[in-house]
Amino acid sequence: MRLATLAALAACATLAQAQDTAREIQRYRQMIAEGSPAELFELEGETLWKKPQGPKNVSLERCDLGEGAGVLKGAYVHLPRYFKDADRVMDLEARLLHCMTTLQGRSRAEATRRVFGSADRPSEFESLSAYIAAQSRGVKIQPGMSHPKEKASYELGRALYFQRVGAWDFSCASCHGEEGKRIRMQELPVLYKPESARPVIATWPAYRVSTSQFITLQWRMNDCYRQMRTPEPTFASETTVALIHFLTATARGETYRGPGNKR
Amino acid sequence: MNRLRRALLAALALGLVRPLAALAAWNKDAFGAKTPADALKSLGIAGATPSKEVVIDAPEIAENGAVVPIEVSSNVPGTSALIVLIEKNPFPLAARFDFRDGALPYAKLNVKMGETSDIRVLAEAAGKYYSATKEVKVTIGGCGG
Amino acid sequence: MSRAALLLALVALPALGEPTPQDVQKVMQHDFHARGQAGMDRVVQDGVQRVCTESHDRPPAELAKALQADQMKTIVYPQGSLLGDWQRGEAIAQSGRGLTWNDKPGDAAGGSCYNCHELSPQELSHGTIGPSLRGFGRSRGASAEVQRYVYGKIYNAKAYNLCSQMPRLGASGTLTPEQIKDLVALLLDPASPVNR
Amino acid sequence: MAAGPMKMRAVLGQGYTDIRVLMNHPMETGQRKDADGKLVPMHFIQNLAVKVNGKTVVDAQISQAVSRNPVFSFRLKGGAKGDKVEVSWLDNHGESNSTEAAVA
Repeated sequence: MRLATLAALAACATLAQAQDTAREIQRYRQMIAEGSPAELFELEGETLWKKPQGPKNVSLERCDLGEGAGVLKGAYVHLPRYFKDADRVMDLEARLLHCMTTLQGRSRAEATRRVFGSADRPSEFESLSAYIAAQSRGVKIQPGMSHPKEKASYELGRALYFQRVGAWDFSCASCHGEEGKRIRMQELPVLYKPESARPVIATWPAYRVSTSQFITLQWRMNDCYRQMRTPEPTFASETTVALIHFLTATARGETYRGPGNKR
Repeated sequence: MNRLRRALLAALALGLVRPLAALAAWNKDAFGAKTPADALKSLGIAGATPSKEVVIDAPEIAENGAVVPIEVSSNVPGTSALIVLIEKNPFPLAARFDFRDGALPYAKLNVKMGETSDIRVLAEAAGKYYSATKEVKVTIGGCGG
Repeated sequence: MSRAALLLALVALPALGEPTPQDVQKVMQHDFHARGQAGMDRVVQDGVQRVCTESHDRPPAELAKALQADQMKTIVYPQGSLLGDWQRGEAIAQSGRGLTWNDKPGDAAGGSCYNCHELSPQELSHGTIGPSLRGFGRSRGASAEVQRYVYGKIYNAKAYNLCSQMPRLGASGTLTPEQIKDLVALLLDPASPVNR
Repeated sequence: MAAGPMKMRAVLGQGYTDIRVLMNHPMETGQRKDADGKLVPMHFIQNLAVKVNGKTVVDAQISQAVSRNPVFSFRLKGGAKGDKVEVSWLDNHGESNSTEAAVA
């Protein structure tokens, strides 16, 4: 009889331990969020926004992120959206690249030589994303959903979410498909459900404590596809923008409170 | 005259008398110590009485040892310093805070932990030391890929 | 119905305006580029990926049975015992390397098992996408038949459950037969921490 | 990034002034290898000082055990709006930086 009780005790100990584990991980996340170096990247982003660059030696201050030339307030949370001048749907990083090539006259090759930075040297897109996203704090997330190309981008994003590809047959839903699932200790939000997508999209882009890097949604798409064992998605391509569009639209209505803080 | 000067320099070297403006000399021996005991010896600390008045707020589980947020404080009256040790780190002494008129004995910081370990905090008050410990489990988060 | 006909029969009519897996594949073929060992062939869906995408991982029974039979034929069993070394198995289960564009083709890959499964009770940081495998061998023993089942499941999980999220670790060339035998030992060997 | 930007916030709380300071610093332990496998030399902040209206109130010695891009919070007894708070650091390479803010 004793053995059975011991086993039972061990079993419920593991169960209790599992719940404690989840609760403690939540506390860990909450504590690191309180002290985030993300603000340091916002400072760096402001410098870059105002810094004349490229053959035309012009800053990005006249870049139209959708709310009018140079308007930052609320710009991030209204992306992705359709831009007539480029005749396509763009997220923040695609739009920044557009302004770098048009306003500043930089070549696409030069501007995208280093789209993802390192702890020692963040990329321009990372610092700029920190600064611009911060200008949307407190504004409700509402990407473009009315233009036919916006609807098509959203539908493409949804289909991509469930497309099983790569050497390991994964889709986004393989990991982000069922409530309460974890990879290692990392909880996996079911991102096609509004209630799960809202807290996530409201806190991206973010400072990642484990690598001391500031990471953007373009990086997130890139790194997820790397782990799905597919070839590499081109930076700011229609695929990446459509996925970001689907996730942002799923989170619409939430008040933006980033840049955030990730493990 | 030089006897006084020599005594003052010696005192300065031992960090007993801090020049008002300059910062405390960084205690190379204590921070270079490889065990908690050696670190405390270099700080001239013989022993400490465990006390609930020394408070450590830290997560029980840290998803990543690179950034472990800890909040340390002391309710022992007259606390003038807080010393933070991470027992299993290659160099256990992580930080020492000296508080002077106007500052509460409190500090919040992010520390690195090589592995699951006890965090030990000592509070100094009127030349006596009080201590508390808390274990933080360090796991590897993420996809490990 | 022949296998080809089965495959062509659309499993689920896409809603109006919703891109088909073929539409998505075309966009990916335009938007992705090869990098390292990750070539563009990997965005072209095979039959299993196509059917699982179209049916949202709930394929019609008859089609699933037929495709699982095909997948079963891909499993190659090495000679003799299928029980390797559980200690090497633990290291393989811990490692997330293998087949990404920054993994060098020659380097040893891992199974990423702890990403989704609980195995040894000592490892707190385990996933929950797959079932817990704790005590797996204790309850099933380590007969030749059970070894064969576990070896096959690791080699090609889709042979047993067509739209399983478990990668085809053998069929995809991720793990060698030797590595799979070590994982079989990790699951079945009484000395393995999984069974203690 | 620019030579270690810093950012500080000093806010009057109930009975104490809450100081939060962020600083950009690699805090290298000397055990990390860079991309091509070379050991990155030790490089970390050793001294940190908090001054209020010119008087040092917190004198800290820290080590490579403090995380990269350090974030510290301190509390000052009482304090009044407009008090000048300055935080400065000195690292093992002799580099230093400081920032100041008025208590809000």
